[in-house]
Parts: sequence; C-alpha cells; structure tokens
Amino acid sequence: MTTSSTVRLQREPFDAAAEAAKLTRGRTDAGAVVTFIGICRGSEAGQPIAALTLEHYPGMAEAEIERHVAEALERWPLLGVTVIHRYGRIVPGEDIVMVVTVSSHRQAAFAAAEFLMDYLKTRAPFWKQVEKADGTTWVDAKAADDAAAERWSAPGRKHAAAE
Amino acid sequence: MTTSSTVRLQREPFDAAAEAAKLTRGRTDAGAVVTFIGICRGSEAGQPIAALTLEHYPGMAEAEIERHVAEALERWPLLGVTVIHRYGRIVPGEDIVMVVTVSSHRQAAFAAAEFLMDYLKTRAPFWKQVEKADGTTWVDAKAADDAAAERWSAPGRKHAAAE
Amino acid sequence: MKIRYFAWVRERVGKPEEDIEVPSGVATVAELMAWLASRGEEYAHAFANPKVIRAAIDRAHVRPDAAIENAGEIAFFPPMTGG
Amino acid sequence: MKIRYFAWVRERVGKPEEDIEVPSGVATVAELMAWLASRGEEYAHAFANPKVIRAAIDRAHVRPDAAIENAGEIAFFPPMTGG
Repeated sequence: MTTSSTVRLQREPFDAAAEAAKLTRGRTDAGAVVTFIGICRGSEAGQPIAALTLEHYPGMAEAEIERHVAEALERWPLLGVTVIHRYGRIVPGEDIVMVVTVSSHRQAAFAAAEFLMDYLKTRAPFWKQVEKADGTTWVDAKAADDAAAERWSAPGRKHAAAE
Repeated sequence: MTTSSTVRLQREPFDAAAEAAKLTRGRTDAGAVVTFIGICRGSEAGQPIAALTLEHYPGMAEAEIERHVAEALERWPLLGVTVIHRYGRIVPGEDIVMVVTVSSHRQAAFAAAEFLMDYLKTRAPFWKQVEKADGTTWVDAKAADDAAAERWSAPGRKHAAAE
Repeated sequence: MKIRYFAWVRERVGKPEEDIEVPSGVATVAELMAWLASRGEEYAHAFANPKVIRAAIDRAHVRPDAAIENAGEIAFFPPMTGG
Repeated sequence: MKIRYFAWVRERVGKPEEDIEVPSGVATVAELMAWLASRGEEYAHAFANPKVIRAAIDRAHVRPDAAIENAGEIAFFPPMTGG
C-alpha cells in the first residue's frame, strides 16, 4: 500500500479535480475519494463583503498542516491525502482551501477529510480579514469550530490551544 | 436561497468536477462543497476482479434516491445536491457513484454527503455482480453498511428493510 | 399480479418478471414468498432462505408482514449493494 | 529573542516582528505578554485581553504557562480563522 501526501500553501488558485485525479491515477485499491472545497462567500455575519485577505504564519502553517496530515494517516487507512490552502486576497466565489482524502472505504475518507477541515479551521495559523463597504475587519473565531475540532481529541491528549 | 437537486442513473461515466461546478456557478452563498466519488476497486474479498456489473430496479432506484435527497434537504441547510449512480459493466478504476453537496457551512455538506452514501449503500435497489477468474458472484451486503445507515434513523422511524 | 426478481433471486427463478394469479389465501409478502417457494425447484431454491430476501410493493420497500392486497407490482431481491 | 505578531495583534503593535531583550524575571508566555503590554500604548492595546491571544514558540502552539527559556522565536496572534 503506497500512501501519497501533499501539503501546499499558495497564492494561486488550485484545480481540485486534477489534484484528486493525481491521487487515484494508476491504482486500483482506491474505492472512495472525498473532496472538500471551501469557497469565499459573498457575505460575512450578514454583511456583503468585497474580498477576504488571508494572512498566514509561513513555516508554521505548513508544519501544522503536515503534522495533522500525519495524524490522519495514523488514524485512518488512507491511500492518499492532499491539502492546499491559499493565502492573499480572495474574492467571493473563489476557492480558499481543498482537502482530498482517498481510501479503500468511504468511512475513512469522510472521517479524515472532516478531521483535517476541523483542524484547519481552528489550529492552522491563518487569519481572515474581510473587506466591507465600511472598512476592513478581522473574522472572529467561531466557538462551533472549536467544538468541532475538540471532538477528535482523545481524553488526555487535548492540544495546547484548545484550553 | 435557491436549492438545486439532481438525481441521475446512467450507464455512461460522469464528470464529478463539472457536476460540482454546476452547483456553485453564479452563486456566492456557497461556502462548502463536498464531493464523494465511489470507484470500482480491483479486488473483492481479497480476490482480483475483472469487472463489476451493476443491476438496478429502474423506476424504484430513482424514486428511492430522490426520496433520500429530499430527506437530506429537509435535515440540513443545503444549497445543492447532485447524485449520479451508474449501472451496467464497470471495470476497476472506473467511477461508480458520485454525490455532491453544497452548503454555506462544511458540517451540513459533510453530514448530507455521508447520509446519502450510507443510504445508497443499503437502501437503493442496486446489486453488484463481480467477474473473477473462476466465474461471477454477487457481492454480499455488509453489516457495517447497515450499521452506518442505521445511525441516521431517529427512534421510531426505522425503515422497513432495516429490521 | 406482476412479480419481479432481481440479482440472484432473478437468476435462481430464471426470469426477470412474470404475471401470476395469487391464491386468495396468500395475504402478506411472507406468505407470498412461501407460496412461490412451493411452485417448483427453481422457486424453492430462490426462496430457500426468505429471511435474507427483501421485497418492494409498487417500488417502495416493505416488511414481510406487509399486505399484498391492492399491490400492482411486487419485487423480490437480495439485500442491496449499491453505492 | 525574536517576537512575531500576526493579524490584529500585528496591526495594534504596528510591526510584524522585532528583536527584544527580555528581562530575566520574565519566564513564561503569560509573563511575556504582561511585560510587552507595559512597553507602550500600542502594546497595551494589543495585549489588553491576553486571554484571547494565542502563542507559538518556535512554530508550535504553546499554553500561556509555557517557559520561554531557550525560545528562538515567539509569536502572538488571535485565534486562528483558516480553512
């Protein structure tokens, strides 16, 4: 069983279908592919926005994501994982982030994709700033996202920032 | 909020990325797209296979899937759902089924896609026959799939075939 | 009454569908399976283990105790393996 | 010691990073935040509510009670909003 994993941070758009196809090409043990795409919405907290700008902590962001990909590979029987997260200015309708997970069975692919997205939302060092008609503001972290990430923590292995 | 839903049964391959793009085109309220693709694996119960042939119950299969798509739309705030299931002969590496769910938030998109796949596995009237070196056999239903489907049932609303 | 068979039930019975006059004493899906099993060797083979066979009346899943009165089409098949 | 700031912490402090001589009595991340807050109006504003500020030492998340001894780079930022 060969496992392929890729983590990429980039300013440019990505091609999620091409990335998913790369993970399954030439192998016949893949039975399930889950692709998550996060898109920039046209409003934030009920107000229309012109754009999002994503700031990140270079070096730490890659390391954090790679660490969580490694954890996903340990927890589930995955054949491949690709995570691509954009930074910089992104306008409504554009993709922000993609996660692809490949496994022989669907439960592992779904669980790993959700796990990675929950962690990206709460632990990867990215910050979203929104441009609205009346200026720019930073997006507040959501308690719901923290709760979603927390459900993956086994007792006694809670992460530092989740206190 | 416009909701789009499509159910299609077909012999031909499908283009999952194009189907997902159709659901988000021209709208800026979509924040999350989950695409599941089920692929024909090269082995079944440890033995190599030459192909799968999917038989279905025309009329009932469409109705069953549409009924579950309607249930998903009721349970989660979805902006779009597309389900395409192939029938006929499918060789290893080819896609069998796809589910795309679109929502403003990822939890709804993930949950609805899993719900639909669990139901397709256990309730949609399709049957898989495998071609192996020593002849053809029918794939046995998996207890794990029944258990996966059962978790979506509220007490008192268990379905007929799940006894 | 139109009866349809799918997958290995179809293979064992040897036909995909047929029109059958069901005797008036046969009231439920389970009774229909028992009666079908008595119609010959191929039917006995197909319905040898009725517990694993699923049924649909007019394209909706039903339990073995469902009444077949007023059914237009009854289908028998193994547990589904789609997806 | 190199200190980095991100998002609104960076905006309030007015710079993305700086090299600082930290007094020897300052031993933990929480103490470092309190000391930084005393360095001027912009720092007081940035660290006014230290409970909401997260920290990383050498690119790994740490709790407020983490020791800063031996740290090469300490970063302060609001809760993450990626994905």
